[in-house]
Amino acid sequence: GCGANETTNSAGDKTEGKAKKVALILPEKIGVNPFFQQMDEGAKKAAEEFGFELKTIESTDHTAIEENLRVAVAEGYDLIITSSFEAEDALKKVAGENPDQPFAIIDTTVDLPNVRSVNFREHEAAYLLGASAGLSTKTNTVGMVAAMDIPLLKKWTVAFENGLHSTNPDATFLVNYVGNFNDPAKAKELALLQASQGADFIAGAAAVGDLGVFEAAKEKGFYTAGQDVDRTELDPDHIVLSQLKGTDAVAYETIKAFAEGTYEAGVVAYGLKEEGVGLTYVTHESATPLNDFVGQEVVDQVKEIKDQIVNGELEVPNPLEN
Amino acid sequence: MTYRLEMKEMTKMYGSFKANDSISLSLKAGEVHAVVGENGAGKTTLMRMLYGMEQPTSGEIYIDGKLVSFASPNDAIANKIGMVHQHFMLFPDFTSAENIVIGHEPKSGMFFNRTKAAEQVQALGDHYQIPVRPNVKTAECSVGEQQRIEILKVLYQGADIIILDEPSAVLTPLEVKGLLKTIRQLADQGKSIILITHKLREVMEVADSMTVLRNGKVTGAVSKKDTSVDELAKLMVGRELHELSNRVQMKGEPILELRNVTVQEKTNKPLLDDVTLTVKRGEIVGIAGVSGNGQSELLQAISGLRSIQEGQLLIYGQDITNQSVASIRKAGLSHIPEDRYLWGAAKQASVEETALMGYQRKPDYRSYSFLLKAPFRKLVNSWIDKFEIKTGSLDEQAGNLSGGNLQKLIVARELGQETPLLIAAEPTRGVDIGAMEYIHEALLEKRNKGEAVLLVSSELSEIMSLSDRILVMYEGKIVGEINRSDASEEAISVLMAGGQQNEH
Amino acid sequence: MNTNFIRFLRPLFQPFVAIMIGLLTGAIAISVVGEPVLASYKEMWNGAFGNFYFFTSTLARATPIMLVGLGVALAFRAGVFNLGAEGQMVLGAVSAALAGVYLPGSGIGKTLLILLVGMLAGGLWSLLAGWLEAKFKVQLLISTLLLNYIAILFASYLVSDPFQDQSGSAALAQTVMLDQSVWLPKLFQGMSVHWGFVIAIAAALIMYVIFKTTSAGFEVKMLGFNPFFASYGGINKMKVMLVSMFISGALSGLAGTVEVLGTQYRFVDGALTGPGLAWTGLMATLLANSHPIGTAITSIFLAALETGAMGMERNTQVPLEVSSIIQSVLILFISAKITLKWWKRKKKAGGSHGTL
Amino acid sequence: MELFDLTLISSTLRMVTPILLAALGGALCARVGLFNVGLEGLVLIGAFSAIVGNHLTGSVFLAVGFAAIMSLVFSMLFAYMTIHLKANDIVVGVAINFLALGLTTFALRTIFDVKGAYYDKDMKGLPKWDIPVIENIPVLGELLSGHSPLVYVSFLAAILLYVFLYRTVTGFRVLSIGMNQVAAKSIGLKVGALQYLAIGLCGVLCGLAGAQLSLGQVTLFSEGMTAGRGFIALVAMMLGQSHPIGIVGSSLLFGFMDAISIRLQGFSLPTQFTQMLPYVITIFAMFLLRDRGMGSQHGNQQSGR
Ligand SMILES: Nc1ncnc2c1ncn2[C@@H]1O[C@H](COP(=O)(O)OP(=O)(O)OP(=O)(O)O)[C@@H](O)[C@H]1O
Ligand SMILES: Nc1ncnc2c1ncn2[C@@H]1O[C@H](COP(=O)(O)OP(=O)(O)OP(=O)(O)O)[C@@H](O)[C@H]1O
Ligand SMILES: [Mg+2]
Ligand SMILES: [Mg+2]
Repeated sequence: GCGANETTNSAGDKTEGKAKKVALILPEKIGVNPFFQQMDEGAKKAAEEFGFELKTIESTDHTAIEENLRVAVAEGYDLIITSSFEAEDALKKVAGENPDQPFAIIDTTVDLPNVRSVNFREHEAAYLLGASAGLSTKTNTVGMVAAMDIPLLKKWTVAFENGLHSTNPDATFLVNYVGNFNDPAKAKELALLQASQGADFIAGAAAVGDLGVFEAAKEKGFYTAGQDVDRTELDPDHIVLSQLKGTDAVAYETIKAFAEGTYEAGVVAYGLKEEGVGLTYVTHESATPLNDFVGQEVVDQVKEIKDQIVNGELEVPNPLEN
Repeated sequence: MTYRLEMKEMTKMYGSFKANDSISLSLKAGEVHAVVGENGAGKTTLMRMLYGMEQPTSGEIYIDGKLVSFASPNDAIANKIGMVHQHFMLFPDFTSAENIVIGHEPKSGMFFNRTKAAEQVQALGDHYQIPVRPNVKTAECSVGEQQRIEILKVLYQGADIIILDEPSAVLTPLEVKGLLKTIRQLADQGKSIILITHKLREVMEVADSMTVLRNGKVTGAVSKKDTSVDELAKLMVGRELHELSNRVQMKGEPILELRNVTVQEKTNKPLLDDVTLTVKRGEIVGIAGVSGNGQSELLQAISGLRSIQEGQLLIYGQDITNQSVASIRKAGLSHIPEDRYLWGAAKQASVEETALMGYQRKPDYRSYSFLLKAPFRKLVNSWIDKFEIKTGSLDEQAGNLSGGNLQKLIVARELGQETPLLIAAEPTRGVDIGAMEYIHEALLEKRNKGEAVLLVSSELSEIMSLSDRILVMYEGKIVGEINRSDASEEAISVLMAGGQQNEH
Repeated sequence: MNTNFIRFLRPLFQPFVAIMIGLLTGAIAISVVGEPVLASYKEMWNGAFGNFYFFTSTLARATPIMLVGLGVALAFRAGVFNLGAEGQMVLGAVSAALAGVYLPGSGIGKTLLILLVGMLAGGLWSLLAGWLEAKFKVQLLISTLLLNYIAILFASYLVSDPFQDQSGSAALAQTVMLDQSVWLPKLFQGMSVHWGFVIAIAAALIMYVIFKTTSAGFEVKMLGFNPFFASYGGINKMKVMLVSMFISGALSGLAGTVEVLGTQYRFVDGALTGPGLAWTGLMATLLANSHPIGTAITSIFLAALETGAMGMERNTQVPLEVSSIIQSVLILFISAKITLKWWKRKKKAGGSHGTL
Repeated sequence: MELFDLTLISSTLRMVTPILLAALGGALCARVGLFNVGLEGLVLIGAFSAIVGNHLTGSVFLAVGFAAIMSLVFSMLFAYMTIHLKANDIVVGVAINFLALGLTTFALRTIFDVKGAYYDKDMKGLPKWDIPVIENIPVLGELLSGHSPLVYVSFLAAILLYVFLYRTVTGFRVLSIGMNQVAAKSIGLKVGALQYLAIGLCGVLCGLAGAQLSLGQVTLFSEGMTAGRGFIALVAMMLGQSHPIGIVGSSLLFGFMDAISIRLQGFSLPTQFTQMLPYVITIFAMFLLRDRGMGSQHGNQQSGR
């Protein structure tokens, strides 16, 4: 019998664990997706501020999500946050089986009494982006490079097109799909193609592929826009707008609510009104000056549209809901 | 005088099996030394050790009195040893010249000077009087030419000691003559040659001295002047050889009939051209011919491995034209194939599995699609006893059997089918004289039972000693038929070379 | 030394050394990120086999790998290289899901019907490649690889347009969820392993028995060893090849189907291709030399590496990437033929290699 | 929308370069009897190393060299495992793919402290070369001039590989190994060394392919940015029957069809169907080529028996 005398401090660890534990279970690797990266940052910030212990768990693949949720339940986390459509099924199962465990899911709805669903109305922001494009284009041709032709992305492509045609009914809209989320080289080719077809504004909605679109813009001199965070600083001469999505804020708010005891189940949606989504210059300031291609006049016009949406005069349909 | 090569007490173990048991052998410059022995005696194993392809378990090799050890063929080649493998080591898509010079290519800078290679090969061939066509792909060469390419390759590499493992087994009589002449010439020019063969007549014709192996041991080391074919045979098999049994004469109805069979690929020249023949009960019909004149195609057509464009095939009057192999076998055919490694076996399969081919659906060995191993093993073991097949166990890989033993296994398998008709293609190729006797006896026995055998062999003596009738093929046609009583080597040879049939 | 003892140990030596080398390399990777090596490996072990729950998760994960592996193994045995497991699996899964949604009935009878549909779809897709080879000499090795892309895109189309789940957020390309009555039941309450695992094990055993004892197994094997020998012996080369391809694809289709019926309860676009199940199954087969029981074992081993890596990711600061590095290094060395001879040869100065 | 325009061709040339380079590398491996499914991983290593090299040295050409060296190192791992340790080539290839993905992601974090993608707007990619005379020819100039040097290198590599295999002594010996390895050993060729050489060259080519991807087509690195190009290269290699000129043809065919399929997206067909086009056409091409070259036996020999 040796070494039996040095186990005291590990017991100390356990008793010290009074701090509440939050698990953030991401449905995929943080990898190429700024969406999850921000969420992680927001959660970290909140955890620090409110003295929580935070564990971020990335899932290697689809089947790992459920596994991770179950383990998190078993390991006694006080709040388990997950995200996105991919986690829907898994959460339904796990949350259903553990009715006393509080959960939150960001970016989709799971209708259970112990789940707080936090949604975005990205289509509102996409609509604004499309409207700006319609007002700014000189060639009357506007493009978008999207990741994949899947239903989810209609929130971006269809809403963008609607916005575009609301301000510029005659504009030609080009859309091309990369076929995956991780191919900037192909995204760039698609942008070059659209530029050769006359587009002077090409929005990126291709996850990491957007970087390829930006490069094409720099090379061919057309204008472009990014997603989720303010991308204009990357190349203010060509990246003239960014469609914003506050996943960090939402993750932060969710943990904050839990800390302050205002957490409750049900659906919370963040749109333009709640400032969960937005567009640079229109809803949020940007560190980079406004590019002349867009111009203050356009921004002002789009601000009006935004106000209409916020006060309910104008309803932007969710492309997934019909 | 020192020996050019001495092998002392060479032993090779495969697991607990002793393939070579302290074998010693020596060889002088300009000498032809034959290594003979029955199948599985260990000849090939000994040579593989000499060529660095196998590491001896114990024993020493001396070259010009110097102790050497070979980790790979590289070392053997560096010591001027060359080997012509029985299964040729050629690159089918390369030309003859490329195959010969590979490893020591003539260069211009870093580039391969193919023109020079062709010239060198031409010159080398002229020098040793071994003709090859330098610019023809080896895939398009006859077996004889392929072998000449192999020999030239070894010479090109500068070998002084040349190992030939059963070089004559696949050659036509004419080619054999050429080969023996070449061997003699090479020896006269100072090369030392080790010749492995089962053909004792060849040994007596060309070798100066011989070593006889049996069961991995040396049973005799003699020189030509002190021995005879009979003595060699006795040393090899350890007993006297018998005469073939008598032939029972019978009048039989036809078992196999071919009517105007033509085999043709696309619009090329027909491979089989309007062939008509009959094989009756109680007879062995021999097909003679220089290889490549349609014998292979004939056998493949009969056994269902090749489709027939015109004509009709009948077994016992039942039309089997273009039927599947399985149904033709069912109609009464068994088949000893000409190439045992290509058609007759699978190297990775076990001995038992190799033997099972063709029996797997027979009711005696199968019930409800499960194989009945016990009765089948009994059968295989009986073959092993009868033909003295040397194998470690039934689970041994077929590829590990010596060539001759695998052949015996295949022969036993096909005879075991007890079908009214047997096609036997080169049934004794690479088989020792003892086993050859068994196989010949078995074929005769089959005939005497009132069954039929269609025999194809490039060995004229085999054809002449076994056949009741001899058909000669030339360019896909049957150009002549000779009865047993009228057969002579000259008459057949003339037909084989495309000459006209004389009156007899 | 006792030779019997050595003979007994010899087959264990190779995997042992391989695992040691793999773990050693992993240890280096873990140390590089400054984590405790032993503790990290303990978490890895726990993640795979730590308790009953993790053990069953490993088995659940091994299920599709095993079925794909067996499918590939069967094709290998017949001498054809079926690289199309992924497409066959996806097509099987999507067909099964659609059958589950649109065919009438419920309960065990329907479950069996769905299993059949999934196998049929995978089998027919695989048969297509076999037929292209047999009839038109279109090389199977390439065509199966290409058919994967086509199958995956086609399945993606089906579930993102005509058969998409329109309920809920309707954002994912997926079919609607199957009725609970057709689900493959879990083997243990609250554990992820389901009846699909039993099916997979049964498939492995059946395949073992078929190859060991039946004439059909014999014929497939001989065709794989030497097609000339097979046709000489009266085996219908074309038929055996096509049947093998069909069953091979059916097993892959079954892999997709049990994932649908036992784990996801619907077809989700990308859920089967994301984890690289098909490649893992292929590896399981190759590591086991196409032996059915061996494939079952290597499948569990490979699944354990994955669940173990997940456990390590959850419970240590070792980043996910490091666990995938450890995984790949382990696989690399498991596949190596490290033999005693190799060991000895290393010791011998100027040791040689390259004999025949 | 126009289906055919000038950008179609120049876009095809750019897009096809990494595939062509990797396929040539794969062909070298095939010629020494090894089926290298690790192309994807090797290209990824190249793509990442090119960015690292550029970051460290500030010189694109040194960066390309660095990419070639790093892929070479990993190809040596493939060689050592398959030649010395006799590991199954496919298993090793798949493991290398996993390893490359893990390592590059890991190194992205440790070297650049970013997740997902590394992008530096000040980083300079490969220059576009204007070819003196051709540049001024109206249509041809637009098509053939103004690409990254590696585009020209890839086609040059195909020609050089042709010369290497069919004109040099070493190439001749390399060919012999793929044709009959047992025979090659029996005449004392240094089979192992030649295999190392071929695999090493494959590594270099894959490194160049990666560099073209991360410094030629775009100037950034993102996780898994090869996006299946290694597997397409494998198909191109097989369709081109491991012959350099055949591979140029099959790569161009695939690249061209891919470019067409992008342009078809505008029409009413579902995207998934337009994306199938290159694969369907490739199968069709195989059908037309069926009587040539390596028959189905080749596939048999490569199976994992
Ligand atoms: N790799 C091996 N493993 C096990 N046994 C082997 C191996 N190679 C050969 N043998 C056995 O060694 C014995 C000698 O074989 P070898 O090939 O030397 O015979 P051989 O004299 O050449 O016979 P043949 O005249 O038939 O060619 C045979 O019984 C054979 O089965
Ligand atoms: N390609 C091969 N692969 C593996 N083993 C082989 C191969 N060829 C021959 N062998 C084995 O090597 C030994 C010697 O065979 P070799 O090729 O010299 O023919 P052989 O035994 O002389 O046969 P034959 O009777 O046809 O002349 C045998 O044990 C045989 O099984
Ligand atoms: Mg022999
Ligand atoms: Mg022999």
